[in-house]
Amino acid sequence: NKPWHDIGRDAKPAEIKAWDIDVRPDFVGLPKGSGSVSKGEEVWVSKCASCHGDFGESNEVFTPIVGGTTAKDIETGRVANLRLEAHYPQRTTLMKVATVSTLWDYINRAMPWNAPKSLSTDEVYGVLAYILHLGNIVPADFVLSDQNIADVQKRMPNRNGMVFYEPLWKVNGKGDVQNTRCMKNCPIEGDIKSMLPENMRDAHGNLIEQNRIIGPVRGWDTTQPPRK
Amino acid sequence: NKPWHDIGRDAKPAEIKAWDIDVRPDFVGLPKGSGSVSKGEEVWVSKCASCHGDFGESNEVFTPIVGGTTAKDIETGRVANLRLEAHYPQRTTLMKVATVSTLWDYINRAMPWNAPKSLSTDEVYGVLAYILHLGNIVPADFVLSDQNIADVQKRMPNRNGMVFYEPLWKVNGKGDVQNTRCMKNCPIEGDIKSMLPENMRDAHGNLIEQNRIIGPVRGWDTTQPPRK
Amino acid sequence: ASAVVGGKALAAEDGEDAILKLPEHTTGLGQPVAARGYGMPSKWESNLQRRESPGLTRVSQASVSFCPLQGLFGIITPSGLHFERHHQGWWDIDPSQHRLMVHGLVKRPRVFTMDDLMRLPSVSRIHFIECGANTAMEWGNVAVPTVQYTHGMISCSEFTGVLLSTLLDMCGIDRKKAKYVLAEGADGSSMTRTIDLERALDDVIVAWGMNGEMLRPENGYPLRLVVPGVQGVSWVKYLRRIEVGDQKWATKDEAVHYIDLMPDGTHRQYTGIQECKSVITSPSGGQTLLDRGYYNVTGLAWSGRGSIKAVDVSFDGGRNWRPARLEGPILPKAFTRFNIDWVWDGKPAILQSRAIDSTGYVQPKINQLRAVRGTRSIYHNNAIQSWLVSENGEVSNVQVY
Amino acid sequence: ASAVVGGKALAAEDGEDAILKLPEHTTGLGQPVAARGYGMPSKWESNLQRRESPGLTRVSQASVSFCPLQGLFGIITPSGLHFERHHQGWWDIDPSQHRLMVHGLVKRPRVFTMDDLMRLPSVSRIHFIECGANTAMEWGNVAVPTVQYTHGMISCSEFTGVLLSTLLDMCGIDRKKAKYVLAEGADGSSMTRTIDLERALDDVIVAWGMNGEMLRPENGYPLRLVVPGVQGVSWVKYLRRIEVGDQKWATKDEAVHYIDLMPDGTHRQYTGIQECKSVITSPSGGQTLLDRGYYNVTGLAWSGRGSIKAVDVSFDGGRNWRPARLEGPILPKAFTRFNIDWVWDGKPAILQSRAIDSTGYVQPKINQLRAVRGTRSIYHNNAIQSWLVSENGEVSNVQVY
Ligand code: HEC
Ligand code: HEC
Ligand SMILES: [Ca+2]
Ligand SMILES: [Ca+2]
Ligand SMILES: [Ca+2]
Ligand SMILES: [Ca+2]
Ligand SMILES: [Ca+2]
Ligand SMILES: [Ca+2]
Ligand SMILES: [Co+2]
Ligand SMILES: [Co+2]
Repeated sequence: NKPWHDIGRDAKPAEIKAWDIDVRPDFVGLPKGSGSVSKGEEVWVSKCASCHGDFGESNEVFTPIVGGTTAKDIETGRVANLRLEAHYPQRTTLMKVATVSTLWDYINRAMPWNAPKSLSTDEVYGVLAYILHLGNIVPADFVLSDQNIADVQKRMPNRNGMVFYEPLWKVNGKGDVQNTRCMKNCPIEGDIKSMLPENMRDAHGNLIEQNRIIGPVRGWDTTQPPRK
Repeated sequence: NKPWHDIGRDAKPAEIKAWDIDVRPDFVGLPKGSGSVSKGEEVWVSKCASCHGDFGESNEVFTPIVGGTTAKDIETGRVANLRLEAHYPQRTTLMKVATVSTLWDYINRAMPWNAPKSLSTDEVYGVLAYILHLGNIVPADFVLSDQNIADVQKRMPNRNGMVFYEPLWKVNGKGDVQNTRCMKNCPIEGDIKSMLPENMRDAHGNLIEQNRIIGPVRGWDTTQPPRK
Repeated sequence: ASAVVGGKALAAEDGEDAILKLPEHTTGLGQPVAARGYGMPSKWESNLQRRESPGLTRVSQASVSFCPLQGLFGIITPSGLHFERHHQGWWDIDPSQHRLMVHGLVKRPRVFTMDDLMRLPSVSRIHFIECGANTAMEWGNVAVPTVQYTHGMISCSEFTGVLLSTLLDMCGIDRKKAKYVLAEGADGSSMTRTIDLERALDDVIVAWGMNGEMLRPENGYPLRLVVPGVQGVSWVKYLRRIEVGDQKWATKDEAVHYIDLMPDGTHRQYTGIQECKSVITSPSGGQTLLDRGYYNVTGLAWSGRGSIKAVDVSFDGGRNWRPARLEGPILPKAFTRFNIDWVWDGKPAILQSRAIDSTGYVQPKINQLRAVRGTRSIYHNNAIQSWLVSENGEVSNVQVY
Repeated sequence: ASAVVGGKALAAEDGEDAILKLPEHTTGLGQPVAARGYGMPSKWESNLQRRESPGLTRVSQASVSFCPLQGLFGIITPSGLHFERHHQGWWDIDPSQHRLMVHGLVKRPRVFTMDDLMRLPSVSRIHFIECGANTAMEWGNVAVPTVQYTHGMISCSEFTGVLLSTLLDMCGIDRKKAKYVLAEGADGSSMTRTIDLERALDDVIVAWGMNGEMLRPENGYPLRLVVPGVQGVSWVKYLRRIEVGDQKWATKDEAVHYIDLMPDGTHRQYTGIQECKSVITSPSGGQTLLDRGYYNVTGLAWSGRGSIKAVDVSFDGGRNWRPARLEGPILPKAFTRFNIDWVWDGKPAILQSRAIDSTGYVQPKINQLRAVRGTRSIYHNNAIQSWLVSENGEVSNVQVY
């Protein structure tokens, strides 16, 4: 043992219990409990809807939680609206999330945003059941519980939508895109493909006030049109 | 020429003149002018004495300017009171300074402390004459000028007191003191030669308030006696 | 095509007033020492602030403030300007009440106070932290005007703390079963992120120090994880818990965000590495050159996979390149400052920088990235940045490849 | 001999309230990003301030504030805690009106604005700055309680600016006659210092940047000289003028101060180099160990003549020594952070550190210094520092050799 081996103290079971709140995709960590869609709707209306909208559709404080998934997606486990061709304007939580445990865990640890960790276990089950119901993943009379959540997982619309891409997870991986170190007469298309729209010139405030008053350059005075 | 060669602009003669105020030991930079001890006394009394004392003896805002030099020193050019054996309690400016130019230059650039560069050239000559007179380097009727300052230099009490020690001036010099890298059973005297006097424990404020409230240590609570 | 008047002091015949008339600070007495026991920048520097990008987020406690790279020097980011990213707001936590728990697949689950942690053997290392979403707004078209908004979700500091491996060793991890650790924060979001054990046992630091002092509250005071080379969201702030486990956790921020949408509609999950990247910080978008002539073009390069080997700069939109001077120290998973000489002749020019890291990886062009990953990936945009210098001296954000 | 109670969390049977009762920051919503466009340290860190040493000087505008080394980490000094030394107070100068003049033995005397200077090719380098009078109070007997006051006239930062050699080249120095330069500040004291030309053409920087942002007002905003390895007084703040000449200037601060009084009554003049030195910063004087057992003993080493090669630490007052771990980066004329393991058995112990630099120079003991230089030298005390750990856990400043 190193000379510092005994610094710190043993954690007590009750302490581990108090903090070990995470729930994994295999449901390790999920506490026993249950909550119905209707119980969840009550929680939602009183504690969630003000920020996320009555149907989880609000874009007011965050991207919508619900929307963009179909019965077909629930069948395939792939959200079709995520495909480029779909031109679907948004990516809601239910479109993206592959693992129902993620929602349970996150609501339990962080929501409501201004009172995180204030929900009871059964309230978390319930409000998650309500969200799943808004996405037509469970029926209106559903009671979500630790017993049936693994079945619900099998209906998550994007459950097959995730790819583990190791080269960007490992420090010593090799990325999928790189350049070559050409130094002279390199092949380029060369023309300007995109530039800041004229009406965005002032969208970030007056840039002269975001640059130093001395030095080799000044910020643009965006209250004025570009210099001639 | 480097591509940045023309950045900046030429300095104009009047600009160089405005800023090039330094006076060297060989009196390069010294402007023409003069001032008597009595004129200097007037300046001193109105603009200097409040900080440095009527006779440059004050310890109130800074170490005394005058004191500790003798007629003998003026002869030898070495201030005897600087010797260890003298046990002289202070080191005044006149005891240390070897070059009269230093005083002219400094008074001209920095004094009075709260109104630097406000003296006229003749006032600088005068007030310096007064200081030199306080040190018995020049007589009471002396008029210091650019013409006679080189003679005064020959009477500076510590004019021969400086040694140029190159090894501490050059980065690649070799110092006069160093240790050996003994690792085991090194020769030491070992006993504690000096420690903080008990009555100084609180002299720098309460040290518990000068150390972080977490970490491996705390500061001493110097409102309390040492712990048992 | 004349540029902004300025820069050069215009001297009247005798000379400039700035020289001939001595200013108050040359003829007066200034302020005392310790007038400010903890100092602040000059009042003349107040333009450089961290700022939000209007419209990017809808609530400022789940948002980002960007670091003003356009005005910074060297490789150390002033802690007062460190970019911020919070998911449920920041706190100034009482450090004497803060605890770190390490548990899960370990022999001895343990609790540490800050006093305990700060007694342990520590390391001090300079590393960059970059949000995985840095430069996100540019996956599609040009969206924001300045380098503060294109690249400002990054900072670089000297971190001090105990290696996570030291703590895991003390707790005795179950080497047979353990494969991942979960890091969890103590703020409202209780941010949780999976880190693979190989990484956790390598150079991950449980840090309290940042640039010589304690972490700032906005950056996780009193304790945060430092995961060199990996996106900022894994650098869990207000760190309260490390659990050792045998499966990835798929937490909200690794199952709903920080996942990369590919053209086929799949998402890449667990893509944490910040690949080699660089950007010219001056001159850069939203700035105006004062004049024609010489400029020291300067910028930053970094790689999550190692150290910077070279940075090339082009002034003609990528046709021709010259290697830049690299300032030291050149450290793994840290900023490297580069500089290169340039004489602006008053004609339009397109400036780009391209970094190469110690693995030989060459920073890609945006079209190369898009060819594989499409335009909707959000995260991990490490494309070459282009700045157009127009005849009027204005520098604008453009895409050229 | 029991030490301070503290450090370890004392858990009640079920566990600690700090864990079982979730704090407000875990159950609430925190503050928004950019709540502070320029951030500050945690309110819990307010004990770490720069401070004057009572009685050392009589007026605070010609004084020094000391850096709280006892609480710092790594090698970067937070700019807000950088030590201060002013001779006529500090100013916050309008940088657009600031000028630098280079003249004297040059072909082309020139004037530069900040705009001009900041266009020039720049370097960024990490260097320590130490006042020549650092540790002055300890030439005789122990006089002050903590490392803040014994060693706090030192800081280390990343500086950015143009090499002085670049400016001198632009002005065309008269290579035959030129031997020295004079650097002059724009404050009331118009601080002037002679620098030999060899040094001026080597690694001296005309700097505007410090730790990524502009210099702080207390440290010379907008321009100061950086003279690596040389005492701080030569790092002229508010730099307004460089004159090239052929003689030393013997200015007030090189003829009346910053001269070393030898036992024979002579003064050594022009002794600018800060020789190799080190100090243990934690545990250090005025601190109390919380408990027996393991400590990570940590400190700083530096040399004005090169880089740090090794630091040895003794726990028995210099009888036996062990080499410490050095943290990177190890850079010339910069801080090097060292750490070493120590288990305190509750008995009295005397801690010392001893640095060795790349020239092979070994940091001396105070009696070795005194044997040559006496006790009245004031400046350039680079002696080994001793800290006594008493049975009660208190650490005190002592002299042992
Ligand atoms: C005061 C506003 C507010 C309230 C009330 C609130 N939320 Fe949220 N919610 C947010 C914000 C803001 C986020 C995004 C947080 C972030 O950036 O990490 C969020 C995120 C979420 C997410 C994750 C969405 C995603 O795609 O990342 C879920 C699920 C969620 N909330 C559910 C709930 C539930 C259930 C409740 C009530 C029990 C609730 N919220 C109450 C503001 C709120
Ligand atoms: C308001 C106070 C004040 C006034 C008025 C003042 N001085 Fe000073 N003087 C000081 C201080 C403080 C210092 C030390 C400055 C430093 O630390 O660099 C000093 C330093 C000096 C020194 C250098 C002493 C040394 O050993 O370094 C000389 C010479 C001097 N003053 C002369 C004068 C003269 C001549 C005048 C008037 C024309 C004058 N002073 C007016 C406060 C004052
Ligand atoms: Ca768990
Ligand atoms: Ca001159
Ligand atoms: Ca906002
Ligand atoms: Ca011009
Ligand atoms: Ca004072
Ligand atoms: Ca104990
Ligand atoms: Co993020
Ligand atoms: Co000094």
